[in-house]
Amino acid sequence: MTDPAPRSSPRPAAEPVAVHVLLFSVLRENIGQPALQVDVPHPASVAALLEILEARYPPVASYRSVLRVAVNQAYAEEEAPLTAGDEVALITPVSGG
Amino acid sequence: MTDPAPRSSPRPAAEPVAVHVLLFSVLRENIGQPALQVDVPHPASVAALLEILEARYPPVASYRSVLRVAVNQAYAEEEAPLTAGDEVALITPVSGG
Amino acid sequence: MAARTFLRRTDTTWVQVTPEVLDTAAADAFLRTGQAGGVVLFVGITRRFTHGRETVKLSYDAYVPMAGQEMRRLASEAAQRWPVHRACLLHRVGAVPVAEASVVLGVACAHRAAAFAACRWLIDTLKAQVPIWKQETYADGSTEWVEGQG
Amino acid sequence: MAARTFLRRTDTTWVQVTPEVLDTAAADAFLRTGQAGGVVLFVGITRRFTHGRETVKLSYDAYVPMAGQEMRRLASEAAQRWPVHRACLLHRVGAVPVAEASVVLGVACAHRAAAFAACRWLIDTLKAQVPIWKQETYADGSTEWVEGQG
Repeated sequence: MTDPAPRSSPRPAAEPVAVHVLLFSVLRENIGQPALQVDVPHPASVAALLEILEARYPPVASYRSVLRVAVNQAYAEEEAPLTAGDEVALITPVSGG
Repeated sequence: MTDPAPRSSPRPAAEPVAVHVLLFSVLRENIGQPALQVDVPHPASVAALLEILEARYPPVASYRSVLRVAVNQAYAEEEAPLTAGDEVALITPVSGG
Repeated sequence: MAARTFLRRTDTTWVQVTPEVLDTAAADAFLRTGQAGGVVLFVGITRRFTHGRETVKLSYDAYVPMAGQEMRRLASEAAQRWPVHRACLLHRVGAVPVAEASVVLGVACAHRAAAFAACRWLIDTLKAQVPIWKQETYADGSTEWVEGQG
Repeated sequence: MAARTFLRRTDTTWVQVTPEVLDTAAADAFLRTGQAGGVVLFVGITRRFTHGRETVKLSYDAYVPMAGQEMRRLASEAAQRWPVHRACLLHRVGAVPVAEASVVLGVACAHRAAAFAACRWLIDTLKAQVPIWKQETYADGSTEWVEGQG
């Protein structure tokens, strides 16, 4: 028996997922930008994005335990998958009202 | 020993206490008047006034158990004394708001 | 003719019984102060339907001077129970058409929990204590004096 | 440039995020209906003193489109929990001077207990869920982003 050649060759790596990350209030101030473009390797999830941001931006790391994430304007779980072009917002504890 | 004559003669009866009684809502409608002048025999109290009104006006009798009384614009107990010229209001269960 | 209006207005408390339309915006403006973080307003409105019967008119009778005094007393008692910065208690008397306000009660406190509690207490206590009576006129022409729970 | 306003207004629900002054009288007028007997309004106001520190300015940052969507969601959830006839949720963003309103929430129900409960729930939930952030500017010139309890 021989394995079919095409299956044994390395599969072409999936494209990283490019997402648009919005920052508000203290994070925008501490990072110094209102938004970031981030490429998340496949399979992209909220948790994977947060890992990247945490490593790259100390303010994200310091708020990590209280941070919520919205994907396309709705709160999302950390397991939620990301798709190219998603609008992701980092939500530190809110204080409206 | 003789009793002094003036003390044994009948004492002049105290004047009855004339009060002004205000009626509202269902009592005013059922009695057909907004106010009554009532003479209450001495010693006059809220309870004594209510007894007179109850005998004279059936609508007062029918509301007697839920009636509150105000004397000079403040709620008063049944034992409260009345003085000539007092403004007394009969307060059926209120329904403002 | 008995008094049809009562008005006492200080820097912190505004109590009024009046046959005129009640002005919620004026109440809100009165309650605003830099000391207060939360204002709660209750506006009581003439409802068209109650238990399925259609009301075309509400009319309020009041023992006006005593109603005013009782409303002042409620304002002081609320200020003893909660840290109230400002309060307003406005009640309309006479005819009140459907969808118009019969009562406007407002409280300004530093924090919202106290403002909600004080405003709720004011309307509950007003409905039990203040000598004002509501008469419904129904669509079939009948009238009824509403009796509260005391 | 991100959107600075959000507005959805139906016959029964008015949700708005805006840098303009909030109009309590318009909110009250919107909430009036012959079906409702009780309107409860909460007005959140910029307080001059918090824990003894003097605030000269409050400024609100918001993720405006999501804040609007969340406020709409709160309105629907309130209407599922209580018999709400009308609701309005208005939030100001940007600078809000002392004694001006940052938020106006109003609920109209047939009975007052539901109106109080729904209005209280709306402000509590808004403060926990809606992506809006408050920045205090104190009299000494320092600024601070306030962090809610989540």
